[in-house]
Amino acid sequence: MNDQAERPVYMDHAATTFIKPEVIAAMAPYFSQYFGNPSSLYRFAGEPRKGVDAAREQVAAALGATPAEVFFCAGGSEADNWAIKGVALANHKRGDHIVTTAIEHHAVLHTCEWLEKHGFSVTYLPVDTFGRVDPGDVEEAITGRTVLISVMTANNEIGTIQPVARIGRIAHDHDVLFHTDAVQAIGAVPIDVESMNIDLLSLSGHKFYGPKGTGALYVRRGTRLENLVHGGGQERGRRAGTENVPGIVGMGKAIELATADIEGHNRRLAAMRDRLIREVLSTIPDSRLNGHPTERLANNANFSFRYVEGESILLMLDARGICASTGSACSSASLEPSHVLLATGLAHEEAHGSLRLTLGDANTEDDVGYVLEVLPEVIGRLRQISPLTPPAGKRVPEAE
Amino acid sequence: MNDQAERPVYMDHAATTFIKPEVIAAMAPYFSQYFGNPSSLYRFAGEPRKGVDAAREQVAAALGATPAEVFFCAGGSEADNWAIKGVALANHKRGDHIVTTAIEHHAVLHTCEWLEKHGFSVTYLPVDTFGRVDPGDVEEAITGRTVLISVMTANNEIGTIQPVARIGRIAHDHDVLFHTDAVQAIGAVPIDVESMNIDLLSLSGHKFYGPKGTGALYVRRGTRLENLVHGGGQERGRRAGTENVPGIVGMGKAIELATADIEGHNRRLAAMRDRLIREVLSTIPDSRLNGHPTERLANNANFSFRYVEGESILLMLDARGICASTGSACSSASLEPSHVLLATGLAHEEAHGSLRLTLGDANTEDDVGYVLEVLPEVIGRLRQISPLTPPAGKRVPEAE
Amino acid sequence: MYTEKVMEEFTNPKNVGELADADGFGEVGSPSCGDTMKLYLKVEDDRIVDVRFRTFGCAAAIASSSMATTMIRGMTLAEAWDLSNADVVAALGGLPPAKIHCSVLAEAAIRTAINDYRARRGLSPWKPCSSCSCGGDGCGPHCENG
Amino acid sequence: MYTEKVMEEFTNPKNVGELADADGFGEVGSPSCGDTMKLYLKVEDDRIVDVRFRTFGCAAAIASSSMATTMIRGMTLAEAWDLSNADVVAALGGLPPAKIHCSVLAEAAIRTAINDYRARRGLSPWKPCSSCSCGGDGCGPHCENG
Ligand SMILES: Cc1ncc(COP(=O)(O)O)c(C=O)c1O
Ligand SMILES: Cc1ncc(COP(=O)(O)O)c(C=O)c1O
Repeated sequence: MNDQAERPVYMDHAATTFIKPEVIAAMAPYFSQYFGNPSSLYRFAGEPRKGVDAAREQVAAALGATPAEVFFCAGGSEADNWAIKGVALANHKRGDHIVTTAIEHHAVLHTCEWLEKHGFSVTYLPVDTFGRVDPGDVEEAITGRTVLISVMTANNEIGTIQPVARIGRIAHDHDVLFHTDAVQAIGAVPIDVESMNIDLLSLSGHKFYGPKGTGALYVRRGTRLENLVHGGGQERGRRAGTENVPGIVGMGKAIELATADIEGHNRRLAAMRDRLIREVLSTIPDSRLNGHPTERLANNANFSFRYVEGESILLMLDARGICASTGSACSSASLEPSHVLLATGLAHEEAHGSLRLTLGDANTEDDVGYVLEVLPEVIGRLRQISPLTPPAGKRVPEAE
Repeated sequence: MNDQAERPVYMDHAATTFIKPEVIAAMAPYFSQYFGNPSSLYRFAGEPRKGVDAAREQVAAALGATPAEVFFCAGGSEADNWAIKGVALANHKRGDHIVTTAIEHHAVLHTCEWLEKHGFSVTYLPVDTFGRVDPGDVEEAITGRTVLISVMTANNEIGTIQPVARIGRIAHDHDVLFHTDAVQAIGAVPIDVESMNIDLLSLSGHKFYGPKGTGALYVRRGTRLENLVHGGGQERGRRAGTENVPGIVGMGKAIELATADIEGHNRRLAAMRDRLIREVLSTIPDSRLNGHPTERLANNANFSFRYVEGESILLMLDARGICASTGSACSSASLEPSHVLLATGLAHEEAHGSLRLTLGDANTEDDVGYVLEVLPEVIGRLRQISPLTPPAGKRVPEAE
Repeated sequence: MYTEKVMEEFTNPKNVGELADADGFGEVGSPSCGDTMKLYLKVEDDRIVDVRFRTFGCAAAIASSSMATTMIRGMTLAEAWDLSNADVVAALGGLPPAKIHCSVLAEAAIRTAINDYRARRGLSPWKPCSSCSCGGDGCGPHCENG
Repeated sequence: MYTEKVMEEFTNPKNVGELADADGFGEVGSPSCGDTMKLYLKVEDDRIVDVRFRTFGCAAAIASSSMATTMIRGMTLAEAWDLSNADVVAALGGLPPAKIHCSVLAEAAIRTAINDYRARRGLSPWKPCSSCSCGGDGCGPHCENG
């Protein structure tokens, strides 16, 4: 192992982020000093209640929404489940058809599959080689029975940004509700639910330097939506459970910070991302970039390396003190290659050899330099071991 | 207002508790140092994963369960929803009937009502004047179509402890699954899922000096249960969503502390509770104790005061620096009197005048003394204002 | 949840009590519904010279009772009739939406007491706008349809 | 997730490569399924005197390949045939349940290479117990049914 192992070069910000110190500071008083239950009537509940209210305004401001349209929950998965099941069940008299894409997060896909078991039909739209959905396909998929279109704002694996505003327009032209999973997009893609015609939007705090176990669902005023978690009257009767006050406060602070200067943030990360992409493609033969060349998250670089397998790459990098991912974090224990890469047309063996590097606020050019030094060695080493690597003549030069 | 207002006498531990310093200390490193996603493959994910594993063992140990039977989620409400919907939907081919009680928390009742809208039938068993369910009633309610019995371990409003072990025995004799909402019982009622024949058990971290937004569902090995939140493979594929690592670690620590000496803890709180009950009943005329005289949570005192209304009592106490509750916290904004008090046979006007004082680890005999000084004054004052107070001859003497 | 003004009126309510020699009396609500108010008026020259109340209810009900009775003291009966719950709410600096209904209690008690006063004098009762066809432009004392 | 031993074998695998003059060769798996292994044996007097492999696969597959090849070096073919994936897993200090199947790759490659060796000598192939009726008590080299 190496020196870096203790304090690794962390390039897996799509899996989760560290919490910004300002966020921890914002949360701190709500753990002990202001521990009251915001639903209680006494003045001691005032501070927690104010904390939750302020966070709701911060989230609303980040989305161009009103605070009354923001509902807190426990994460992106819950928000996705709630949005999709909630709309489907509340509108099942009007229709039973949902349009989504083949590259959604499992929180969307498995929810849709669950609805299929309960009498709904779902269209999973294909994507092009860059992972983009064709808005024309969305429009064609709509039937008289369609109640919901769910297309993610940006993909968690390959970083491709979808034409969400155009899809929103189409949804509204056809009077169909539009949900977008913006879990990876917050702080990276400017969101305005009004101009983008978004009816429901999921987000998750730990993806933008906020706390884990926090999330929110934006629900446009007047949207018919069933509850997912029934019980007490919290969140104006729509999501039961004592509010996670410190978490909510932290998420509010985090989204405020994350959306304060999206452009500057993107500029900084994109410079590092582009260097990574440029140098990896030029120094490592038989490598390709997955996702869209320009319409991609500023922090995302996703490669396929022929002849080698993703988990091996990842663990060799880990041995050298680099944290990265292959496929999405939550499915990395599975043996299936990524459904996202397959949907972009990659063969199984290419999909198996994918590596995702996602940059974050603490990464530096030095980190990028270190990865660019280590990665060719790792790929070279694994290709030496692999039986698929073409024979010596056509062989990749050994990394020095 | 008064001196106490700044640092109130907090007697609303059934609504939520402060977090113990040891719990905050246990959580702290997982916010920044060990922020990794436990599902990631690299070594940096090892500490968060170990933290989650250790917490799972702590929760399992507290329940007499195995770690493989413990599933983390975001709170008591989610756990209740998951248990009840999950069992109902997974077993609907075998049956469509659920047995529960009229005094469950709304997280159970509203979930049952939702299932009624989706084709299930539910029996809401009555309780006696002390809020106890008759196990004989449970047995009689079981039909060939019954898939689940859900009876809470202890009630959140009146503190009545249910004969859960006997109900578990009956459930198992009839081959029906048994769920218990133990949200209020952890740390107060010794739990052993084996000897009590519990198949599913809900708990919530912030009720036993742990963090808000954390919860767990115990699920006996082999129990058929549908997911509530679909998506990634977390919690062995049963509850999607990136784990709230600091929260889970905190809850683990909290349950370990809360169950280390249940007897000693109960002895201490019961002494204060009994003084409260004794002196309130003897100094305030037309007052009564709600709930069971002995089979009640050691920290719970719930009174009805005739001629006055609960919210007024609460806010007058608040003005004197005492935090208390009327009905359950989450329904305190509603105008309905508590469904629990009505189920014990109280008339509407008695149910309206209820006050719940729930003691906690930081309360002292001084706190009790202060409440015993203030409460008679408050009730006296409100009775002066009330048109229902009997005329002077029969009138309550003015509190000095 | 409540404004400071509400809490002030609630913790130190004015005009609590009864008037043995009331000229008008109104009782509204029922304890099983949550709110009850008894209102006693002393009237001289069509003007309210004294007023007392007793209320069973939440803080909003008690504060509204205190505020409304303070406001109508010194008013003519016609002015008092016109006092709406919105005026009381405004004077309290607002009430939570779920508690607006509590302020209606005071409005209703005042009108009931005024009509009790009128009945004792043999006058026909004033009606709230909603019960006639004036269209809400003015009713009760000012209403052509009254 | 992986034991230290697995990570050691994975990051420094032994016996990587090819043998130009191999006496036995086995290739198992397919890249589209995730794991592929090529195994080269040099045999003298029924004993494995040299062995090399190439593996495409996850860390568990590479570590198992390294461990298994190290274990069979010096064994007789009959001993090598008897090496089970469980032996390899044990030598690695365990594998996560989802990764056990990776260790089967090495077992299969070794048996394929042994039978390739036998075929080149005109010997009939040994069969795994599961494909004969010996009931698992011993098969391949020791099997009456072989
Ligand atoms: C008995 C009972 N069940 C369930 C809950 C819900 O727990 P939470 O608010 O943590 O979701 C509560 C808390 O209010 C409770 O007291
Ligand atoms: C696009 C997308 N949607 C949903 C989720 C689920 O979020 P969480 O794990 O916070 O529940 C994730 C995170 O893995 C994601 O990347």
